[in-house]
Amino acid sequence: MTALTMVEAIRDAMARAMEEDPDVVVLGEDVGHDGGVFRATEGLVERFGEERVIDTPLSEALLAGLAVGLGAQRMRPVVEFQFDGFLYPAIDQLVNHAGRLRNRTRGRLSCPIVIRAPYGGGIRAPEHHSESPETFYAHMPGIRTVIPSTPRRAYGLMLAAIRDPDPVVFLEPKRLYRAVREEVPDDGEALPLDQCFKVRDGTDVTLVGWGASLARILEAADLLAGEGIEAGVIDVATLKPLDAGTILDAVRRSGRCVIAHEAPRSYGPAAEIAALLAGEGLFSLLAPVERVTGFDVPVPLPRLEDHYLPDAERIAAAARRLMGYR
Amino acid sequence: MTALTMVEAIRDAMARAMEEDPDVVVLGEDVGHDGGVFRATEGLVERFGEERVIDTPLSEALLAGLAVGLGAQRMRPVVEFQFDGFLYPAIDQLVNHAGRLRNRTRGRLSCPIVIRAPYGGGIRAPEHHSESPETFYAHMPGIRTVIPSTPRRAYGLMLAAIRDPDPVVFLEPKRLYRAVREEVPDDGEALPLDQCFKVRDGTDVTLVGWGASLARILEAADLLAGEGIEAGVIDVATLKPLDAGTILDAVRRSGRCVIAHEAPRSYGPAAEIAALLAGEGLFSLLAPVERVTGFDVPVPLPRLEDHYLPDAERIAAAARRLMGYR
Amino acid sequence: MQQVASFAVERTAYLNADGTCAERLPAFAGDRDELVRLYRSMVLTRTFDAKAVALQRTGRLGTFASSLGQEAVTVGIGAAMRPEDVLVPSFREQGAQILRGVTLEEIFAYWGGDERGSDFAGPREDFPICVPVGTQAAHAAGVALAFRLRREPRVAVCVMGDGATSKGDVYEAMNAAGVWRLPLVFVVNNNEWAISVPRSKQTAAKTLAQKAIAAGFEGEQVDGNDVIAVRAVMERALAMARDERQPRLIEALTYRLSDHTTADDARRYRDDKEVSERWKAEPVGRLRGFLVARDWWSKGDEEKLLADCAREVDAAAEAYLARTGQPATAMIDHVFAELPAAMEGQRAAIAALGARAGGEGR
Amino acid sequence: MQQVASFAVERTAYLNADGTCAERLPAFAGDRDELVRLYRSMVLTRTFDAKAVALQRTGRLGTFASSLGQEAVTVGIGAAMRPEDVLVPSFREQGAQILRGVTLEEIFAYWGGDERGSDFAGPREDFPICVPVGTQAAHAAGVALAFRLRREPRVAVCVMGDGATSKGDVYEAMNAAGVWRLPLVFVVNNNEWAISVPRSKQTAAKTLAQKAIAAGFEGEQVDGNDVIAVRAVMERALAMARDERQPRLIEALTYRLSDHTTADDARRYRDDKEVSERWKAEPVGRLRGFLVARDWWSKGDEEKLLADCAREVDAAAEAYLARTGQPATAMIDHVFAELPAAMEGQRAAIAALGARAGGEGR
Ligand SMILES: Cc1ncc(C[n+]2csc(CCOP(=O)(O)OP(=O)(O)O)c2C)c(N)n1
Ligand SMILES: Cc1ncc(C[n+]2csc(CCOP(=O)(O)OP(=O)(O)O)c2C)c(N)n1
Ligand SMILES: [Mg+2]
Ligand SMILES: [Mg+2]
Repeated sequence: MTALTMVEAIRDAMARAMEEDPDVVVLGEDVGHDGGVFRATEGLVERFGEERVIDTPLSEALLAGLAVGLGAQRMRPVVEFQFDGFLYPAIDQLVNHAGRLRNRTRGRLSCPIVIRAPYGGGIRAPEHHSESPETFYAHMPGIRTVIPSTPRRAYGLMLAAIRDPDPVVFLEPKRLYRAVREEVPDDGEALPLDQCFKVRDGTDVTLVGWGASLARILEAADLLAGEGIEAGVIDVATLKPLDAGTILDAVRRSGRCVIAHEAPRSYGPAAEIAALLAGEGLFSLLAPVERVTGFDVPVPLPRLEDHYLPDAERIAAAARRLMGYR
Repeated sequence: MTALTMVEAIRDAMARAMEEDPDVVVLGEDVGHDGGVFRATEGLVERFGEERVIDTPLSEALLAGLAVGLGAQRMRPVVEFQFDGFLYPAIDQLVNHAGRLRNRTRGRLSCPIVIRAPYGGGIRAPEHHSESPETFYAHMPGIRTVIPSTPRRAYGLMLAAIRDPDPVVFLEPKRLYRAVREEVPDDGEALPLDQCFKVRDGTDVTLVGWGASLARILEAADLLAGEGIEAGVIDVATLKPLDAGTILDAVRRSGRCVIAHEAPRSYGPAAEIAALLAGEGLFSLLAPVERVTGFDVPVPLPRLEDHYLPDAERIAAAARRLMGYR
Repeated sequence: MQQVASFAVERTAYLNADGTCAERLPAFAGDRDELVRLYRSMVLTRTFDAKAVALQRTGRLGTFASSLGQEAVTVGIGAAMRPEDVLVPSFREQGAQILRGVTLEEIFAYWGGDERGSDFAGPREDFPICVPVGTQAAHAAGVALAFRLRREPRVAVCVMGDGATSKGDVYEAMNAAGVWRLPLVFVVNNNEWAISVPRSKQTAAKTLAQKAIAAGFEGEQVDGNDVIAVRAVMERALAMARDERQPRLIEALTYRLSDHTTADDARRYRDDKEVSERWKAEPVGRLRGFLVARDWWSKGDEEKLLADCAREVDAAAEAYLARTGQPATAMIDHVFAELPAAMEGQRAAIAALGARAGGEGR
Repeated sequence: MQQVASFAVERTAYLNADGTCAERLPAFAGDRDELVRLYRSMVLTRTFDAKAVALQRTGRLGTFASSLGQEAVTVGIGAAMRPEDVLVPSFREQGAQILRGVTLEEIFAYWGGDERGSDFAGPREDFPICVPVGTQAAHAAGVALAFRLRREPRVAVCVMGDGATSKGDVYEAMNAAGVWRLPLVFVVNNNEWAISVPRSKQTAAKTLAQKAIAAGFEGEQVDGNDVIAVRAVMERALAMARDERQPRLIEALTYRLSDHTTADDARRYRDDKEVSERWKAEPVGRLRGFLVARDWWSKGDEEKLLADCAREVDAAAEAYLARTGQPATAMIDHVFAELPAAMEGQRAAIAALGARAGGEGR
């Protein structure tokens, strides 16, 4: 067994699901012989043929709508969108159909589909290639939103997403696609779709994040450890439905919480977690909840991108501020 | 001067803006001789002609993209979308273009447009006609999100939205279109686009909302007053940019806050306000922040709709719970 | 300059407005029983529509979209499809739905604001009514793609209005159908109006059938007030889709004699004269004329049929009105296959709201 | 059955691949200066593209989309447009942009990740590069609608790739252009590939020009490697749009000789042989052949031109590389006309981040 990158782990999970279940098909722009622009589907067309790995016309609204039709026929399409910034035309189908087909037919038809897209910044990509739109999907009823942060979690969560009987939006932090390698046994073991991962223990402050921010958070935790501050770290890989319990438990012990993400701040995903703490978690809080996020501006082009993306220093600084409260 | 309904007040504001500025044009499906399905544009085509009140083909993505092109040419399109549930195809253009044209050209081109749509539930409408999608717009950089709750505020905010040099999403609570009448002088006075309205004084608990929920909140405040609980009420008519100061000030005095909206709960708009309180407002809180919201389900068809929409009783109950904390 | 491609659009029609024939009829038109089936379905649909409008007017149904004047389109579709085909309708195809086994009570329930109306006991794989205009086209493409991948001899039929042809998602679905040669028939119910927007303001295309040219397959027109013609072109299109994987677009030329929906008042934007003129070409009287001319239909047959239809529709309406409500928790119990743990609190809150309101919903 | 409509698509070409002529040439082709202008622009564009690729390969530019082999399309467009017209490009039209006065330095800056590259000093109303495929079509319709409402004799030109023709928003914009008779010319740069997806997997339509039929106006093909032909059909289309309010779709047949972008490796999905075959028809050599055959171009002219272009491009590259960065706060200062009070805190935070990083951004 060799260590895999995240993109390889995702590919392994898709391949395994395709082996297991003939109803699993992969669709998207350039997913065939090109193997996808990030090579997530590399080798799949050679292995499973053009009828199961389907290059589509350049039509994102279609991609989502096709998936609804395929899903209603009990197929399990795994649909690749090329970049985060090109997922928006799919929103109409996702919110108006995918997320409610089961409900509106009282279970007669359903939508066992996976919507995959690379997402987030940090790779000096062109305009519209560095978006963090997770809030849009996490706010939609009837849809799960999943964001892995390591190769292993990507493998297990992708398998779970494909096997899940309902629609899953699966956002893949492109900055992590090849950033690290990890042993990923291709054992067919799925991970639960509604549990946060406790990544690091520490009861001075709880750092919460997902996707590419998680690596920044872990760096921050190291910085803080050097200063004698023990930070616990939670990976909210399954944003929706949100595993509130794990977060509340941790903050009950630490009394302090920093949430980090790349998405714009206002009405962004950290707000939900902060709201949870302002509600059920209120009396555990020793200090204000800090959100370390992107700003309420379009993600800048590469030259200014580093000033936009939350980094370890910003996260650590927020944690230090919280340590001032007891 | 006769008292106007909200839909009449919006019409007056549009007519006035069209009088004032020849660059203001109205576009949308059925906005011409039909006067719009809610009659918001009634009489405008007769008054301003078919070149300024333009019936469009049935193409919502087009509507938003057209507005971007018109805006770049310094026109001021006011675009009607027929219902909340049909705005989703416009998201791509709003987030990828309208909200960033000024920024990406460093001010060379801009987007002085208004996107109008009736929104929300409570009128026993067909499927997809009762959505509360404000979070989507409030989360987009570069876009203002405005929701009036009275005829007068609708008039002043609509005028401000049209005159504003940047894009505004203007959601009109359809349940309030004809619910009440109010004196609305057609005086051309705009209201500020970044200030909450303090609607009722009261320092036991602060009730926060917008749109149709505001009427429910005021009912709740009456119920509470009958029980000796003095509730202050804030109308967050301008969701984005959010006037945090007014909300924080009020909660600083009351120590208790209930936020009500029809949108689904998770990652919904109340979360932003709760997050604000969990951050800057933390030490004023005597009690957990309560969110009284729609559920994480598609808005039910009319038969179950009443169980979905927050009502005065739910809001009052939340406030009462908070009064248990001191 | 060199010509590199050329295209044509043809139109099929058999019956004149007075019930006489313009062309040689297709074989099935020699079968009285089949024509009577079509006639009966159109009359039942019209009876149903009238009842639904009446229920709405008296506050016992929600907003409703009548298919008055367009029964030949929807019945022609339903009559030509096989049970194993899949109908992907918009919101005005009750005629086709009824022929395929959706019950009148279910259709009432849907428009009455009850999700159970889309849980058809009959055609289990048909799509429910689609309100966001044109969004169903991609679903039909997905269904047809599934048929193709599984090598099933089934066809998806996607119905939409003239207004829907302006939607980009419809075009995207057509383009996919063309390039993948999907077993998919698109039917455009061109009733000349999209609420208040006339066909002429919707597109400059001379025909709506030619929209298919952009997608690389053929489009044709049919007289949509001639149920024999609709059934005939549908049958041909279904066979070509099924056997030769040729998608097709059929533009049925008809007219919306009613308001857009019960929430609309068409007198605001169109002339009553236009409407009364178009009554002359309506499809039910036309087929009756044909049947009567062949001596296949009598006054007695007509009276009996009207009475039967009224009885059937009234019975369905009563069953609909007598339905018990769903519990409040029904709104959350079908969102996911299994309720996620994170939603249990919300479910309890909904149950409490239901209890507060005294048990089940309306 | 009765034929109710028919359509045809024609193709225009003048120059053969060897520079000889197939047809009588348009008038402007008798003007050496104009042809040399076109030639020069194509060579400059190609030189620019090569430099941009080189800068990217050495880490001094971001991802870049070369127009290698497609210079005749983009130069033909730029040459035919008037200054007051508005170009609404996709991301491969540097040739047209350069002719319209966007500076090479600005184009470098854009691809170098600096928003100031879209703040053209030159054509102030032209749209910036558009990355989300096809989304620019509706902008062009909006611009053309503004021209129409203000009765300005200006035309919007919207350029897109073959892949973009599959997008629904493109169709919606075309449909609007048709029904409102907008002064709008759509140009499809059919370079046969959309990243790895060949034209044949994009649509079953025999031509992309016929996409216009769905929208009710005319489409035509042109040899996109023949700059004389492109300029000629563009000129005609612009005149018809300007004077007769007739929108038009021009499909320019060319080939993407480069990778899709610098982030792509086309050998993964297409045969090198196909590419070398298509080099034979590339546009620059073709026009040179024509000029040389007329004795309008010498070896000395060529050497001088190449040197001039290299010098111009190098100078622009150096100016680009020497540019000072923007302050971090530039990311927030242009979002709204005036910074909303609610964003002042964020601006301060960004300023602090900028200071932390030692002043201005890269
Ligand atoms: C995407 C979308 N936009 C707007 C509406 C509102 N609306 C409902 S029906 C209709 C007109 C539809 O016209 P057409 O497609 O011709 O169908 P018809 O109603 O005539 O059968 C409109 C605009 C909608 N349901 N969906
Ligand atoms: C809406 C959207 N989807 C996907 C992409 C990613 N992408 C960039 S270019 C491209 C192919 C475009 O092909 P074509 O329209 O033929 O233009 P070309 O690149 O050949 O000039 C794709 C899929 C995008 N930019 N926008
Ligand atoms: Mg219609
Ligand atoms: Mg191409």
